[in-house]
Amino acid sequence: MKYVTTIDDKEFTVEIIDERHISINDKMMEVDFQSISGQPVYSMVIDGKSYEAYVYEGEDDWQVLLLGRQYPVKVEDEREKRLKSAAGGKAQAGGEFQLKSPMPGLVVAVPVEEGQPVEKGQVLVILESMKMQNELKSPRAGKVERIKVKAGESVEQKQTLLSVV
Amino acid sequence: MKYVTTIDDKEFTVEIIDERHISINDKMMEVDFQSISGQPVYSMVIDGKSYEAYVYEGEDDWQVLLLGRQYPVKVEDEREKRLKSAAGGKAQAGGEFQLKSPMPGLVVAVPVEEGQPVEKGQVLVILESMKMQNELKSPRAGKVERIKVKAGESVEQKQTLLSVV
Amino acid sequence: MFKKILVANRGEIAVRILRACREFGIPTVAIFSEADRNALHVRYADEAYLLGPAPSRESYLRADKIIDIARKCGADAIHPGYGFLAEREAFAAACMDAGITFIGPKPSAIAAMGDKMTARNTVMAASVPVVPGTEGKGGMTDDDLLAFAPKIGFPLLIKASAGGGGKGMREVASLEEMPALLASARREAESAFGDGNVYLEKLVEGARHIEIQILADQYGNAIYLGERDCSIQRRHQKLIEEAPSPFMDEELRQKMGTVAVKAAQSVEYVNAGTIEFLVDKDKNFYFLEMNTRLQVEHPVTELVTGVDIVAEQIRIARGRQLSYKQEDVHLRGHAIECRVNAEDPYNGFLPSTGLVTLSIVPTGPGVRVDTSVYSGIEISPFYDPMIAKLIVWGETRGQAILRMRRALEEYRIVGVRTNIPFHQTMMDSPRFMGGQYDTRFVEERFSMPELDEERVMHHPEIAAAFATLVAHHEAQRSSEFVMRNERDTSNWKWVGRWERLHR
Amino acid sequence: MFKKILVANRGEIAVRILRACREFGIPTVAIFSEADRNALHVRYADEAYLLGPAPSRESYLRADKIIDIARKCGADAIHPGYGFLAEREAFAAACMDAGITFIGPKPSAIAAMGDKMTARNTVMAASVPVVPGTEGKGGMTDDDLLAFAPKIGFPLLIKASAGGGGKGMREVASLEEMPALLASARREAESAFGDGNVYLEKLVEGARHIEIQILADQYGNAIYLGERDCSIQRRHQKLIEEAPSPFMDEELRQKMGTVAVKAAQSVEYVNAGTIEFLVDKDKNFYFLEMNTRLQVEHPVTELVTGVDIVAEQIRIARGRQLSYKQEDVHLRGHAIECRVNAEDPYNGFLPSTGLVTLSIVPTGPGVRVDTSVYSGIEISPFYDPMIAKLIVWGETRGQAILRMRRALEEYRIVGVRTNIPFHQTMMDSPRFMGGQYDTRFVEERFSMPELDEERVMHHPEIAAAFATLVAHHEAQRSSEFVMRNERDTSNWKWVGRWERLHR
Repeated sequence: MKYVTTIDDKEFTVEIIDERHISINDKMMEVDFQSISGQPVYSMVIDGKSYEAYVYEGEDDWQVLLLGRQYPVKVEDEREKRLKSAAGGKAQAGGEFQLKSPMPGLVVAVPVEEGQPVEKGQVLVILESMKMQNELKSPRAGKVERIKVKAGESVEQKQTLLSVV
Repeated sequence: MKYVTTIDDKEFTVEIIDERHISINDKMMEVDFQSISGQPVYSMVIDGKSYEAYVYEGEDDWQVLLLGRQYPVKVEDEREKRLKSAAGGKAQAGGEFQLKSPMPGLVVAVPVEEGQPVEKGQVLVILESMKMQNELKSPRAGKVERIKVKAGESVEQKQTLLSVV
Repeated sequence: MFKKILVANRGEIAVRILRACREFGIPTVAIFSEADRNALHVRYADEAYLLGPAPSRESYLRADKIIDIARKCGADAIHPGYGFLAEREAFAAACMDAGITFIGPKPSAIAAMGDKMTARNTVMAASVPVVPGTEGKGGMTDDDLLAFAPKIGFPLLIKASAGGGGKGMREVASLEEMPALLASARREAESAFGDGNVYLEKLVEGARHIEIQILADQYGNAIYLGERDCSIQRRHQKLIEEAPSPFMDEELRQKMGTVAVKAAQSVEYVNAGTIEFLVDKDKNFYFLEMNTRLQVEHPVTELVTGVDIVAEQIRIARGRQLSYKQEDVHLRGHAIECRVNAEDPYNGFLPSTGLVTLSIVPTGPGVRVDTSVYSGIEISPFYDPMIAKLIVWGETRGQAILRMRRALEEYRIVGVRTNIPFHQTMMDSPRFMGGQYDTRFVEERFSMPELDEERVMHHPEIAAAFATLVAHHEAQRSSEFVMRNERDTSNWKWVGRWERLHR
Repeated sequence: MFKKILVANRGEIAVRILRACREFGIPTVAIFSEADRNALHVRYADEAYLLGPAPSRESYLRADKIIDIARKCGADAIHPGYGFLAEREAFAAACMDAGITFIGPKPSAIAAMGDKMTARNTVMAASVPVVPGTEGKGGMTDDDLLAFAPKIGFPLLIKASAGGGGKGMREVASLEEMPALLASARREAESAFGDGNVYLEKLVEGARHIEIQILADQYGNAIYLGERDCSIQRRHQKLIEEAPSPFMDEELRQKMGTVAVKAAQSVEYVNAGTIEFLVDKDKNFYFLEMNTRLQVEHPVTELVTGVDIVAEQIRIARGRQLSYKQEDVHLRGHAIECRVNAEDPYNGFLPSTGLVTLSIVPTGPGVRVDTSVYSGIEISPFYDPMIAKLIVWGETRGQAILRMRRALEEYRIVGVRTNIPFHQTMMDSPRFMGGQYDTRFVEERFSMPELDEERVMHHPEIAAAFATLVAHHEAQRSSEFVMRNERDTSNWKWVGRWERLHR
């Protein structure tokens, strides 16, 4: 099984050869890969080097926390990737951004209105959790739409609060 | 639901009234009972006192390890117990004792033979595990039968080694 | 000794206090909210009573209920920990009225030091230097504060009168932005302390936050246990503390220690307390406030002095003389504390909640962990995000930093995100290693390297291998879900066992 | 410093050594058997290499493979830990031949002290008192030993020449039972050390086992770090160690310390080592043996002296002078270690193996845990049953005992049975509290109270409630299994969540 794995603009071709071997950019390596306690913490002994990392699944990538550093990693099946790029590359660039609540909490304020243009970094919602007020900011410029909460409401984790289009 | 619970020769009538209440010997108590991390370690707050115990299932009893002391506890459904004692009491006293391996290991020696009479405390099997030689002794006097292992064999945990009748 | 001590708190500090009581052989009482039934403090106490629903106002801030529980169960002393009711004069007074010993200072001392403005006036009268600010009586209106601000000059700080820990604190660069910041500071102060009063203070630039730990008994004996450097802060929340301060010398230590004892004596202080100072680069120091309670970061002082501060608090409250004289206090080695918060350093330090499915704490020589977290506990959104304190001791500051690095790398928490990578980055930072930092360091000169534009990756191919192997495995599992029968023949032996166990 | 250190061991001691290396910033190499892939030492090392199948002879005792791995990966030093190859002269010599530093004494010192009989002759020549026994050259036959035994007198001990830790040791009350005991001792010695040679020794009655920790550098400097009392033993296995010994006074300490240094110097000893003595009730002491390696119980000495013994071992091996002079060594406070073994104290201390599904270690002030166990690790039957060392420090012996009690009560391990209840009982025992014990105490005067005929139950009704609630719940679950649909409406909310999580 062959994958194209990307970190920032670095691309690696990773092939899973068998249970004990992978190749990275055609360099064959011996690998012993284990989950720790059935959790998303993994121990990997690769060509004699011992590493351990948390691997979290993101929206469309993986976050690998390794030796105190976090790496955003995109993994694509090589065949799929080839098909996709043949079909015209990135489809959803610049789509709708849905602001989801990163944690359960209480909405303190929604200092924007529907239809209002916002800058990148502008505060969209103030959420109180763990006794702290947390500002949720817009990741890009755009226009606010579909505000689904108001001040005083409790929200669940991952609940959609509003959209920026 | 009513139970007759016995520790040594002390008998307690324990009634499970609802999720929050039990009675012990007709004394009503408020109880909040929780498993810790889904493990056989339990936290019980009973009339304001906080206790924690390991509860292990034995062959025909429960072993409760509480504040550094272990209690062998027998729990019987009151109705069943009544029926059983009406039917004539203890049925299996003095039955066959099956010596089971308490751990995986290597049989070093079986210093008894089939048909041989043994005393209580006499060594039946010597088993090596964790670099220690462990003597498995007879819990009562009787006669050895059905020896199923010999020196040099590896055994699994709970594997039956021999019987004393 | 006391017959029974009620610990009016939760989390790691409740556990810390319960341990001290147990080590005295004193029976203990825990209190808990509905969110905390499985918390370690409930499990470790001899008795435990439910207070009410999760929000603090309905549970840990219910002074009336707590005193009622203490009375009913026969507790003759209450330890308040930090936060919640620890610095409420009324609570200390109510304990006294109920005939229960409050393990802390007298209500009058709490009152004098608890209102930051009164505190400043009191210590000024004892000729302790203070930071310029609104020194009037409490309860100034927004209009008053806006009028006074230009006299102090910008930048300045809005601070909660009842506060601490950076809650309700705002930095103000200009008069224009001040009204909005006043409103949000009051809102946060109201929510955290039940008191929306705020005051203003000059912002000392390039300052270090250095505090002196005090112990005082009922017989007028008072000593200082050296200093703690708490300059590594973010949004005025302390994140890393160390003792001794790499900035300090013995002469300054003695000078500040003596002034701190004087400040404590100005309010006839009894029990453990901390005098916080700002120290500028020329080693001028200004009284900031006094915390009339046990401090989060007390362990670093314990590790370098050998004094068990909580045990000493209990002895003092019982009417004993101090176990130590000033000349018995010697600093040995170096200690560092990292506050482990359930916050994601890669996502604006937003709080993270959830079920902790695995917790492996670092152990071994020179490592202490004060925590209330274990595999299987839920981190709820109701309370402070600090879930553990990782504290190390070393013969030298260098050894302590190296030890902290290995301990941070060993620490495993799954289920919530933590700021451990922040601490790892800090321990690798040349400025931290050199002791070259002030209270603005984190915000002005520090960032997570991954979030830099020009980031340098150390092990990209290893990260790629991890992600690919996990992704591959997940894909295999999905397809196995379709071809169910083949599941048990999966190559990936690491899937099987744990799942079978918990099936 | 060293470029890379290979740790030729497993379990908690491998972890201990890896931590010391990491705190020096030295890269590390672990080795592991097929049973240990998920062990902590594999996870914590920078590199890790498979040795072979689980049995020690095919893995951790494979000196050839280990040296080969060290060569290939560029390790310039090997730390052997304790057990396995730590006291094999040939291994130390092979390291030297391969140009790799053996972190320990010279092969000649291992040889001199490693064979117990040579050791006795050597120290006797340096006028160190010894216990009477078979002082001839090694390899005596059963016939020789049986002939010699009556000259020593009964009771006596059979001991493994290559041994330590009570393995291959047997106590003999009479000549009649001696042949059978010789056979079983040789068998156990052969299995544990690959060497079935044994010797005889007079059994000193009413004796305490007190040992002196030594450090010596390559320049003839040697110091002692005080004593450890290791008299609490069962089947000649140490279970609890403390420092200082409650039996000791400063005069005896200096006397034994000086003799211990002399014994070490008699073999030109370099690095850390321990001289074991038997001390009778009149404070006469006899040399027992020298352990030419790091000792299991070294942490109690670390806690009372502040010396990091493993770090010092590495420095010495690197050719540094000792960091301490004798006059720098001061004992401060008291430390106790409990060895946590996977053994069931209610079932003849039989070893217990299995998957550890939960491990919650005690933490907080004064507590150190050296362990290789975490939630999710498998305890296999192949190695030593010791899975953790719980070590506490207190200002006084009394405080240390109280702290140990609270730490033992906090410790949770599910999946294997442990001897923690044994330690709890011991900490409550008046004789232990009074320091009134000898090496026979556990076997002759101590038993688990539950196994007594006249047992006293402290909380029978609470135990009854626990068992009944669990039994009731299990019964409910079985019936729910039949009435499947009702499962999710179970009253027992504690069933649900964890299961959903791991489904």
